[in-house]
Parts: sequence; structure tokens; C-alpha cells
Amino acid sequence: MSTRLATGGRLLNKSKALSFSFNGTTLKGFEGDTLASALLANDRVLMGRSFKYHRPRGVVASGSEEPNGLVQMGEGGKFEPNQRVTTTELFEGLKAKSQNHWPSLEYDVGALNAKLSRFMPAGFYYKMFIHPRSFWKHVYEPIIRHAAGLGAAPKATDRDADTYEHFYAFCDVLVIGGGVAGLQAAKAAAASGAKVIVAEQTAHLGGRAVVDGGTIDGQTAEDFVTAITAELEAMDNVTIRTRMMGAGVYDHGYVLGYERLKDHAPEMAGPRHRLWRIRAAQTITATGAIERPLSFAGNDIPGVMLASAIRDYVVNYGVSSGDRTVVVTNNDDAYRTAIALKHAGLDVPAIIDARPAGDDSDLIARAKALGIRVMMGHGIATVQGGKRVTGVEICAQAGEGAVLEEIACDAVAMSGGWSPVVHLWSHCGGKLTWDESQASFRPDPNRPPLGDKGQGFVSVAGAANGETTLAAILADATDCGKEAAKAAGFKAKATKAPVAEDAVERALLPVWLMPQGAGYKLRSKAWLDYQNDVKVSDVQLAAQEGFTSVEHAKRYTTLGMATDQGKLSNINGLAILSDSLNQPIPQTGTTTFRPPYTPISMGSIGGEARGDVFQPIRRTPMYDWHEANGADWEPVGQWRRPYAYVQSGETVHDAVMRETKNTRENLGLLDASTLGKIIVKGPDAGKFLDMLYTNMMSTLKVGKCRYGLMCSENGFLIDDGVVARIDDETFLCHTTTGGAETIHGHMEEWLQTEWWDWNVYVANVTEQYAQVAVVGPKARKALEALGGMDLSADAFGFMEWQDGSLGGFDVRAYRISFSGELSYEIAVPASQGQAFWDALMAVGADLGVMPYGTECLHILRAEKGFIMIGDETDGTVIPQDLGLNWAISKKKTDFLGKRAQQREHMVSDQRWKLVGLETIDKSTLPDGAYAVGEGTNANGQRVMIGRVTSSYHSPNLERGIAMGLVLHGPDRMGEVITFPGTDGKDYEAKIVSPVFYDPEGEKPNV
Amino acid sequence: MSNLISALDKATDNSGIAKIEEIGLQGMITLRGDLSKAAVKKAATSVTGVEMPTLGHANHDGASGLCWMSTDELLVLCPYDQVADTLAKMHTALGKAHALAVDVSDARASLRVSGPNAREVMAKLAPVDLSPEAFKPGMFRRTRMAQVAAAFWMVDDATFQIVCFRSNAQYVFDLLKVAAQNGSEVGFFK
Amino acid sequence: MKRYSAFAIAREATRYHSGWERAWRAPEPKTKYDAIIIGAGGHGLATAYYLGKNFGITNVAIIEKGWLGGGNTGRNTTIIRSNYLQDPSAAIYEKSRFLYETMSQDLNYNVMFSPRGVIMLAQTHHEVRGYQRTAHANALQGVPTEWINPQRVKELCPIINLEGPRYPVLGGLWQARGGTARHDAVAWGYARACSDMGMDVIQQCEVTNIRREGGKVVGVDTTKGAIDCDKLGIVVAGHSGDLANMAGFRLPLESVALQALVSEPIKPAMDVVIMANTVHGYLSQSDKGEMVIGGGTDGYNNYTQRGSFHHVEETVRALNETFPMLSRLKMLRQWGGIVDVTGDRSPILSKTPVDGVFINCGWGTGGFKAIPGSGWAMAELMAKGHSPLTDEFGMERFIEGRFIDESVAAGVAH
Amino acid sequence: MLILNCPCCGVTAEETEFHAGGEAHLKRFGPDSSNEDFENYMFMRQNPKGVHLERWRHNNGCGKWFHAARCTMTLEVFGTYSAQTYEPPKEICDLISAKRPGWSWGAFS
Repeated sequence: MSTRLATGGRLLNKSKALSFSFNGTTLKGFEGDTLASALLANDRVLMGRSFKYHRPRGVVASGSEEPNGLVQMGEGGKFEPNQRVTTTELFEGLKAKSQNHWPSLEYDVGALNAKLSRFMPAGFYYKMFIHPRSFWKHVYEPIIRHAAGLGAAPKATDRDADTYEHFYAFCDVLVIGGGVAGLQAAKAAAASGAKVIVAEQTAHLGGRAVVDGGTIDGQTAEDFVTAITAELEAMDNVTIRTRMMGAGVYDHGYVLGYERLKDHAPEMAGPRHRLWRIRAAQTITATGAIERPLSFAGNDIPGVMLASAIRDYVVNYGVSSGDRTVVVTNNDDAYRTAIALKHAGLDVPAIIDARPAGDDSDLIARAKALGIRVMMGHGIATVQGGKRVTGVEICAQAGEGAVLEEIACDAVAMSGGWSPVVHLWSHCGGKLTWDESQASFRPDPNRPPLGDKGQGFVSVAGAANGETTLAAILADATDCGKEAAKAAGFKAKATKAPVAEDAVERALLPVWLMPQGAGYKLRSKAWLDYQNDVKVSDVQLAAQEGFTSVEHAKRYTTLGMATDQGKLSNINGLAILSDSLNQPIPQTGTTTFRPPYTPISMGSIGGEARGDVFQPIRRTPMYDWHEANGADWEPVGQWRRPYAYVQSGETVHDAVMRETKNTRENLGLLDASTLGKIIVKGPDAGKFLDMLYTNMMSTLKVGKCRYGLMCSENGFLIDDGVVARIDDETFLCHTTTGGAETIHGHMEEWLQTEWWDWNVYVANVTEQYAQVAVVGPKARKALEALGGMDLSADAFGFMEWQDGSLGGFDVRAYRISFSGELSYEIAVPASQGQAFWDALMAVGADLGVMPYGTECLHILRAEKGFIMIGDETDGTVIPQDLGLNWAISKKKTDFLGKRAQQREHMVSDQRWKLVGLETIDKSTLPDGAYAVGEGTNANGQRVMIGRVTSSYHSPNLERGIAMGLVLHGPDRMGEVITFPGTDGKDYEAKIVSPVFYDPEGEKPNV
Repeated sequence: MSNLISALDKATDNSGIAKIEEIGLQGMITLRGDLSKAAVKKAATSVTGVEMPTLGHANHDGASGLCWMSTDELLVLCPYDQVADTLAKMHTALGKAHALAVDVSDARASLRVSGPNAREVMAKLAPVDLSPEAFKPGMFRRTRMAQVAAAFWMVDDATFQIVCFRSNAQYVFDLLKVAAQNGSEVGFFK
Repeated sequence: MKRYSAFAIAREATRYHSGWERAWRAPEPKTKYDAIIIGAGGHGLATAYYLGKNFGITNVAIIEKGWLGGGNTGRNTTIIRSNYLQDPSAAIYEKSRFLYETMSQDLNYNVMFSPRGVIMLAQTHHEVRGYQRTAHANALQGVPTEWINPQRVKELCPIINLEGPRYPVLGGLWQARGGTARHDAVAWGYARACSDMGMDVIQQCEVTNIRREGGKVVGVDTTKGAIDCDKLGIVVAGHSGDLANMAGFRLPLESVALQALVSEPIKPAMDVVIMANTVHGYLSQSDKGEMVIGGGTDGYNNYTQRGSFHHVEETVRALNETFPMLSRLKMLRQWGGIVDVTGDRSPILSKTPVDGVFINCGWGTGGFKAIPGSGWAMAELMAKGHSPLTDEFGMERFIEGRFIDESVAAGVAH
Repeated sequence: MLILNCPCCGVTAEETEFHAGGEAHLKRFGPDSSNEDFENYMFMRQNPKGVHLERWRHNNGCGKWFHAARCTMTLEVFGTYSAQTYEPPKEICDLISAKRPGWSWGAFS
């Protein structure tokens, strides 16, 4: 059984016991435990079920490469599935549940799949569930979906109870990995004065060396780490962050650091995760190496673990993974596990070494000296056991698996050699080279990821670079640190590599299958990908069926596509594929490494952007008043504008109708502050506006206003608004709400990139003003009540503007109308907007004043046949379609869009043109409906001859009114056309003039 | 006028790891022109009493100052109640030079973040190196804060002054509050 | 070809699966084909398949620079829908969606077409109007879609948050027969069927030159030698400009990166596909249980198959807000593809200035859903010289100013 | 996530401060131009695998447009330069020639 040992556990604080629960059972652990070590200490070897076959799964690793030990934790707004037990630090009260089983972890109905695994080889689902057709959606897929997936989904009703944030950090050298290589590289880089950040994904510095032993500068690795850490911490130019993983390396030296601030202490204040956006001149990845499993039958049974993991649990956590551990290996490193177990007083019945007999290296000799039986040239034929290991059958590695001996044991420590962690090097295009001696891919220093200047910006130190001995790792790290500092523009200081001593090891023997001649039965039980249940036989089947590209094989078998992204399985799978194809491994190549290194929370990616600050809400100066007075908000770009002001007892529609009638009959106020206002000034301002607008603006008289249209260079109408000439050289251009920034940008673009020799300056002054449209027959009365300006028709004509004073406010008043009523738009400085609004409401009280919203605005303009950008236009409409030829200057030789409007399709008489539409029965046409013509087109679609662009119920006309674009529309006045609704009804409408209200235009001119 | 209201009416928040305030109305004038021309320089310096700022910098004297906005643009700071006078003086100084000077005081909001953690709070929102060696009082930076454009400078080593669009003031204030939430010290800037 | 079935699997299980044949042959190129398709992605393979199936043209080679299905076919978010606004788009996408319905049976390959339904979410009044317009158009185009209210959205997708603080859900455009399919399987199924018709799928073979004589195509030079042909189809998303250059004409398009990501797998939480265009995020759950997420494109020309991370941030924060449970999941993997975007963001299926050369490109972010329809139409175009499905998608539309603009409805991305 | 140096304000900043504006050095064709010239100007793009001359705007900064020479295959930025020019500066062309011998862009090489 697995248990807590009386001694050992360098990371534990045994004075602080912690209570936690697993599947409802309360268990004990210590501060410093991971959930994995604590579970093992309580003999909880079975931790989950695999994805496809629901096989029993126990922890196989001790770090972030773990594919099996996944649990769900937390409750309510803190629930989270798929938490890796090996990277979860234990805390008081932790509640974990195992996943992907029913009804329980021990008795899982889904395990039936394992019995049927013969019928479920790689890609079986592509070959079946084809008939009958409807069964996929209704039968097969629901069953498959239910069986698939790992953890439960968080509840829809629970919002994430934690917060997250981002942080921008800049440094010269970023070191990812806080093992001895990372620390030494950081020291070498920092000596130059370079600003260095060290990121370590676990809570502890030192990495593997502190477990594996060896001496550095005459000290233990542990003492070396303590000393160098203190040294680095004392330096002003060095920052060390633990619990921060280098998640991804991106273009131009951008690196994501995923800092888990309180996963280990959920009750702490502050954000849960912080996503660092680090921009580093140079990044060193000192990310170490990951041990590979060996592929033998039954290598997935709980209790079969990586040799290094078993060693970690003993040394770091004082936990034995079993009383009797058989070690199986193709290299010397696993002997360290055997020795560590022996030192801990545990039994190691045998070391099964696939390498042929030969000279004993230091470690082999030490193991033998401890009395451990070493069986060279042997392998495991199969592991016995179900929910945990009970023994192993031994065979000759060279044979086909004839059992020579059975050895009872309750744990198996396996080692297939080590693979450098090259993920971060590869994320942004770093290339790999095959290292024969270690049988692994390592970074090719000649083909690094390239930065903004074409320079390599990532280098690799230590075991991640393919180094295997402590001495070489530290020497490599020292060089790497110095070189990185130099590349970042610093002068490297002479830094001596520490002198390290460790065991001299015998060469590894690549072993991709155990035994090498294993037959189908063994191969179909030899797991490559533990989580996704991909076995040696599956990869071989993929090759047999022509999925010979590594990407094909991966996708066909799902190898490496589980939540560990193939950290344990990729190289083993590649080797099997290469062997099947009779080609060397480097020719097969690797799949692409994609960020993140291990999964990172969606919450951290979103950062602060949630709730109130999910996106900016732009507010006008009168926002609070609107809010307090019943505004039903409409998002318009980032602005919020009142759609209508709903009074008690009203529906939104009621409110709109009331506002619309009142504005025509009495007095309406509209907050028009969001409309864009752009100052255009300079000797060439008139010439410039002539190019921007379809109209002639240069002839506009000072004091006057003119309605203008703007088209894109591609000819389409993009914006409209009133232009006022302020003085000889200055114009103020109004834009739509959405147009303020885009039209300002449009102007700057043309001024900077095409007509840069023209003397024009523009400034966006939209927000300088609160602007109120004072609209209705009583508008003049209201403003006169404020007093201060002569507003008579003679003194202040239609389409004029004046600066003046109203009610003590300095104002700029425009006598313009988008409603067809007598109307003034009054601009005051934004900080006086609310006061001015209040003053208008006060003087309007006796005049029937009511504020109105955007929907009323729409109806008022539609009653007048005024087009609305975004309603009558949609990016495909030119002014000519809208009967706006009067606003297109014939005199100008050029304006933006003019050439485009000369193209064949733009001058075609087949273009749909603007008309008014009236239903016969006064009902309202469905918005967006299309009118049909005769028959169908070549693709069998009904022929369409027009569409509704705006449709409203007009309370003033007491009928539905609509505008639309219709083929030959203006020539078909009085004709009735049919608009099929989506409700199954046909709507008939008569083609009429779009001006429904006050066609003579007398109202605004009083 | 007594009815002047700045974007957030001088809201403050001191509940987190830095103090956040909207500081009320600040006079601001956009000046666009050829910054090498004597008339433009004079218009800027004569009304503020500070020297022309170099690229990426701002010169200040209390509520008056000049911020380098772009190759042909300065932000002229002056007391809010002196904007009209200042503009008039600038127009006189500019004479016939081709330039644009326009009041934008009400188009903007001014916020401050202060305290020992001010740099960290800002560094959560702006993609700028805000370490003490990289960003110092006297510098001026136009950039973005989370999802909106903003500009800022340091009044002293522990205080940022931020200018954003008035309509975004509440968003920026709320952002800063989130970024300054308790327990969120980073400890990166030494 | 041995047919796939549960029975075949049972038979093979008894002999350790030793009897499975290659899904497609790995032939060396012949010296001449009636037609060559450059690009063994979904569109190229489908084109070849329908050349054979509908027109009996089977002396066809499909030439692929890398591995088949390795471009955007294997990198997208697998959404299938046809609720487009403009007639030509609705026609070809609906043809495509219709062909997806029976693809598994047609190809004897389970492509896992899952007509689980697609909702285009409306979160502004502008979007409401745009989608109602689309619903009206779809009714006349023979594309069954329906405008649904927020409560119905919630019924179909219980994990959605209708009351976003910024953009409440105002309804949606629902296409019940839209859905998803297994992207790799589509390429593999077509490749297997093409190979079975005697066509040659030639992988690891790069075209280095397009040979012309008298304004007509006569063949291509490749890394596996020269190959002659009468007709040539260029179907190489992400590399169209390069191939067009070889053939001596230019294209109105640019190549940009599009990114996607998946979460770790969880138990079924969402049965429909949701596209939220206001906040630029698309979400569905794969059969494996991963939440599959797509977002917007980068703004700059890029061939690296890597995008800028801030687009991922924008998409994820929007989806966290719309589907709050996502916040507690983790991003497992992110990746990018290169998409060709034309001047009106609609595809080009066209003859070219070179006689015998046809091009199919510019699907932007919407290519996967179009695979069978595009292949069907392209085959007809290549075989007959025109197709009603491609007539409006010709290159000449840019000179005429006759655009097919789908963004008009509600800024709809694909 | 690119970083670019704005040649107008001197700031080196990440991509989120900038807005990409497509191909640079397009010659505008107006009302008297041929259909082909206008189509070329509006729609035809070089879209090369390799050196790309392109427009950017420092929209969350000084607001100025500028040009960049960038490789679309490696994302290397050879240099940024003024938008008020009809051709890339010689030093940038020389640098590109050193790194990408034989490159060309329309009339430039």
C-alpha cells in the first residue's frame, strides 16, 4: 500500500496537519503536501477514470505532466473541474472529487468500454454509427457525449466568485524555470546588470536537483539552492516569482506568466490568478525534462508510476507509493529511485533493466551494493492487477514476452529516459533536433524563434537543452545566462560555472516497446496516452491505414490531445509511428507545440474585464438623469443612449408613442451629445471637405449650416451630418454617434497619408459639449423663456447657427431639424450639461416638455422621409440609391467615392431605390421584410425586388409607415407589392413618397 | 458658475491598495500646429510659463503645463477658469500662423492614482514599462488603459495623473478600483 | 474499397484489426491528368470528389504540399450553417449544409455531422433588425431559420447569461439544422472516396510552377516532377496569392491569421452552437467535451499560423461574460490558421485570365461549412464552364462594383 | 503580439496601441482613371510571403500614421518610416536587401 513514512518529506511542515476530503471521506495531510502526495499518503491510489475506456487511473507523475490525477474541487462559484492533483497544493478544508465515472470511482459502469476495447480501436467511430442517418444526432452522439468529457460543468447559475488581473512587466532577461539551471542562468545574466525575472511554476525553487542529489561547489544541491536564492533575492535587478508558470511564448518576446496567487489559500484576499504579460528582450527556458514512461502491457494500472515521481514522493513528501516497488528502466537514472526507496526502508525486489548486461556504472554498483537484484536485458511482459498493481511478469527484452518469472509488488517505477521540455522554445517557431544519445528532441540552437529584429530571442538552459549531468547543466546555464544578457545589450560579467559532481552514468538504450517483439495482445495493452486511452496498437493501426503524417496519426488516434497535451506520450507515440513506417524518428517529426504549457484559467485570460468593467460604457453628462428618469437603454457603439423614458404603468412601446406625439405637439428634448463634432481648420479646410463630402462645402457661408454626405472611397455612404461654417478657415462637422471616432480617424488618415501637404488641422471635440435638441412647436417659446438670444425667424434662420447666451449659459445654437419640427440644437460645455438640461426641463414644464429617446427620434425622422445611417444604409448603399442626388455635387471633379460610383454596377438601373411604403390596412410592415417578384432564380430562390429598410407605427399619422429600397421604385408610385412575413402572412404595401409628414416642409421654417 | 460638474464630481476611493480620485475640472487646450514655429512656441509657452516639452515629456507648473501629444500637437494645461483668457492670448500670439487651438477641458476627465502601489495599479492596465527606471516624473505617455485611450504623467514618484475622455471617466475609475483591490499588491517594482 | 460498418469492425476485431486497408492510396504522380486540383484540403478534395461523382471525371490528381486536411480544414471551429443574408451566399452555403446532412452515408465515413442547431445571438437593436432581415431573406431563399426570443435562447442554451451588464440578449436567429461536424473526418472521408474512384491524392508534393501555352494551362511543375493537365483548380486557402502569381494573375485578397482555442473537456453542458457577433465570440462543445471557441482575425498580413494573444483575450472575456461558467474552465490549447480575405469578404469561385485555370479562394473565416457546396459548385464550374452557384462569385465583380457583402446584416462574421 | 516603434513619437509599444492599415504606397486613382487602375488601387493586393510594406496608425498613442517594412513569414520588422513618402527610405531598403536578398515590392527592391 501507499503510505506516509515516518521520516523524510523535505517540503512538509509536519507540525501543521491539514484536513481535507476526497469523495466525501475526510483525510489528513500536512502543509507542504500536494493533493497527490496527500492522497497517496492515505493509500488512495485510484484517483480517476480514463477518457475512453474508463480504465482505473492512479497518479503516474509528480508534476505538471500528470495525465491521470484529475479531480474537481470547490463548490458554487468556486467549483472547478479537471484540477491536477500533482500541482494542487493542499490546504485546510480542501474538498476534491474524482471524475468521469458513474455511479462511483470504484464501480464505474463506463468500464464496460474497457471490456469492449477490441471493438473500439483508434478511429472506430469514423467507421460506424453511419446508419441510420438520424441515429447520429439522436442516439449515438448523445451517448458518446455523455461518456466523454472529464469533469462536470460548472453550474450556469454560479458566477465565478474569484477575481483575476493582468500585469504588464518588462525585463531584459526572463528565466522560466527555478531549478538549478534557471537560478544559475539568472545569476549569470543578472551579474551584467540586466533586469531579470525568474518564474517557477511550483511553490519551490530547486527543481529536480534537490531530490536527485549530487554536490555543487562542495555543497549539497539543497544548500546550493538556498545560497543562490539568497544571492538573487538580494539583487535589486532580480525578481523571483514562484507559483508562476511560463504559459506561452509569443511573437516579439511576449511571454505569458500564469501566477496562481491563492489556489493554495482560497480564503486569502485579492485576485486568484494574475496573468503576467511579460515583454522580455531575451527569454531563457530552463524548464527541465520530463521522464518518459515505458510501453509494456498493463503500464496504465494504478501503481505504475514514473520512477522520478516515486522518488519525489519519497524525498519531498515522505510518501511511499508502495511497499514493494519493482523498478523498470532503460537508463541509470531510475536506479536513483531504487536507492532512495531502499534508504527509506522500502523493498525493491528487482530492477528490470532493458539494457544488455555490461559494465556496472556508479549507480548500478550502488544499487547492487544495497542488495537490490538487478536483471539486465529484461523487461516487463505484463503488469498484474486491476485497480492497482499486484505484481509483474518478467520477460527477456529481446523476446516476444514469454514469462520468465513473476514478481509480486504493489508499485512499479518505470523510466524510459528523459525528454527535454521544449514546449516554450517551440511555441513561437523554435526548431528541434534529434539527439541520438538521449533518444529525444532538443532545441536546435541554430534555429531559434525570431524576434522583431530577426534575432533569436529564446535560449534554453540545462536539462531543457538536453544536458543530463549536473555539471553540464550548470555550465550550460552559466553560458546561457551570460549570452542572454549580452543579447539583451548588456556586458556580461565573468561568472564561473559552479563545479558539480554527480554519478557517471551508463548510456541509455532507446526502448519504445517492451519486450521488443511484443505481440498484438501485449501491444493492445501497452498504453501511450493514459488519459485518452491510446495504445501502441492504435498508433500502429493508424500507420497501417495510411495516417502516416504525424498530425494524421495524432488526430486519428487522439494521441497527445488530452489535457496533458502529450507530455508523457508524444515521443513514445512518435517512435512507434516511425517504427511502423520504417523511418527514423526525426523524419517523422513532431506535432506543433501550442500554448499554453499547461491549461490556464479562462478567468485569468479575461482579467479584470468582467461585470461593470467588462467593456467601457460611455456616458453623456446627463447619463445619471436619464437613468433616474426611466431610461430604457440602447447600446450605440460603446455609448448608452435612452431608447425611451418609460413612465410607471407604461410599456416601452407606450413610452415611444407618447414621446413621439408629444414632440410633434409640444416640446421634446433629446440628449444629442453623442453626435460627433469635429473641428476642421486651415486655409485648405474647404478644399478638404469638398473631397470628403459629396456636397460642395467650400461655398458654405459663415454662419450657415449644410447637410452633408460622406462616402467611402469604394462609393458607399458611410456617414452624414450637418456642417457649420464657423469662420473663413473653420468648419464644425457633425457626424453620427458611431461616426465620431471613425470619421475623425478617416479625416486624419486622408490628411496624413494622401494630402499631407494640405494645410488643415482637425480636432475631435465631440465630448466638449453637451448637446440638446430642443424640438417641437414650442421649442422657440422654451428657449425664449430662458432668454438671452433673439430666436425670431428673422434673426435666426433655418440652417443657421449662432453663439450666444441662453438662461445664463454660453451656448452655440444650431437651427437644424432632423424631425421636421421647429428645432434647435444647443451645445453647452459638458460640465454644464446637466444644469442646462435642468433649466430646459424647468422652463418647459408649462409647455409640456418631455425628454425623448432614440426610437422616437427614428420615428420622427421616418415620418419626414429622412434617411438614417445604419437603417437605410448598410454598407452597400450609395447616395444615388436614396434619392440624394441633390446632395451630390455635379461641379466637383473629384470626391471620395466618385470614381467608385462610376462603375458598371453602381450606375445600373437594376439598383433598388428608396421609396415610402404604406400598408393598405394601415398595419406596420415587418422590419427587414423583402418584396417578391415573379418566380425563382437559377438557384431556386424566390426573386426579390425590394426590402423594408425602416418600419414604424406612426402615432401622429396613426398608421404604419415604412421606407424601403425597391427595384425601379420611384417609377412605380402607387403600385402594390408583396412582402412575405416570417409569420406566414403576406403583407401588401403601396409604393409612395417617403415623405409622410409635412411634405411642404413648413413646420421647421416657422 | 456653480453648476459646473466634472465627470465624476470629484469621486474618490481609498478602499484598496492605492488612492483613486477624480480631481475635478482642469483647463485643457488642444494646440495643433508646427511645433518648430516661433509663433506656435510662443503661444504655448507664454500662457503657461513653462518651456516647450520635448518628445514624450510634459512640463508642469501647478495647474499650468504643456504636454507633448504628437509631432504637431500639444496639450496646454491651465486653470479651468482661465481657459477663455488663455485661448484668447494664444490666438493673439499665433497671429496668422496656421494652427488650431481649441478648448477641450470639458471633453476630458482627470484622475489621480497615488500611494506606494500606484505604479503597480497602473501597470495592471497600461501596456507600458512603469518601472521607476523606465517611467519618471516629467515623462508623458499616451497609451491605452484596458480598453480605452488614455494619457498620463507622474506628478511625483508616487502619483499618476491620468487624462481620459469624459465619457469614459466612470470606466477608468472603476478599472482603477478593481486594479487596486485589496490583497492585489504585486511587489514587482523595487 | 472495403466498406466501413459496425460489422466490419467486429470482423476485424477477431483478427486484431490486421485487415484494415489504407484509407487512401499513396501513389506517385502520373505524367498527365484530365484535371489537377492543387490543395488537398476539404475544398480541394470535395471538388475532386464531385468532378468524379457528378461529371465522371476521375482522371484527377489532388496535389498537396503538406498533409491532406492540414490547413484550415483541420484548424477551424467546425461550425456549419447557411443563414446568410445575400442570395448567392445563402445558395451555396445551403447547398453545402444540405450535402453535409448525408455526407457520412455518401462517403461511407462518419463525419459526425451534428445538426444541433446554431443561434446567432442578437445583443443590440441593430443586430435584432439585421437578423430579422436575414430571417425574411432566408424564408425566400429556402433556408429554414427562425427569429427566437431570449427565453427560447435560454431554453436552448441554459448556460447563457441573458442579462449581461453590457449587452443583454435580445433574441437570436436560430437555424435548427445548422451544427457541427468532425473537421478532420471530412477531409479523410473525401480523400478515401476520391482514392477509391481512382483519383491520386499526392501528399508532400509542392507546386513550383504553373505551365501555360498560348494563354492556356498545360500543366504544373512540382517537387515530384512535371505533371500535365487540361484543367487546373487552385484551391489553396492561405496560399492563393502565391499560386495566382505562378499562373500570372493577381487576386483581390490578403492573408491574415485567425485564432481558435479549446477548453479542457467537461461533461455535456451545451447542445447548440452560439455565435455572438457583438462581442466577437463563437462557442460550441465538441463531442469530446471541449468548449470550442473562435474569435476575430488579426488586422495584419501574416503567414505564421500564430496570431496575437490579445484577440484571444477579447474573445475569452466576452464569452466569460456571456457564459459565466466558462470562467472556471481552463484553456487547453490555442492555435491559428491563415485565412484569405477578399475585398468584400466573400469567396471567389471563378474562371481566371488563364484558360483552363479555375480558382476557389477567399472564404475568409467561413470555409469549413462551405466544403461540400463549394466542391459541388467548383466541380460544375470546372466541368461545364459555369455554375449557377458560382456565377455571382466571379473575380470580375470587383471591377464592376458588384459586391456580395455579408457584413451588412449585423456585422456578421462567419 | 508584435511590437512596433512609432517613428513619429518614438515610442516602442505593443500592437494593441496600433491599428494595422493594410498595404502601403498605394497610388490613388480618381474619376478619370481606367476600370483596371481603379480596381488595382481598391482591391488588388500584393499579399506576399515575405517583405510587406504596410501602413499602421498609432491610434492609442500619438495618432499618427506611419509605414512599416515587415516580413509576413517571420514577422521581423525591418523598420518603420514616415507615411508622408512615396517610397521606403534607402537605409531600410538596404537592410532588407541584406537580410532578404532579391526582395522586391512593386517598383522597389
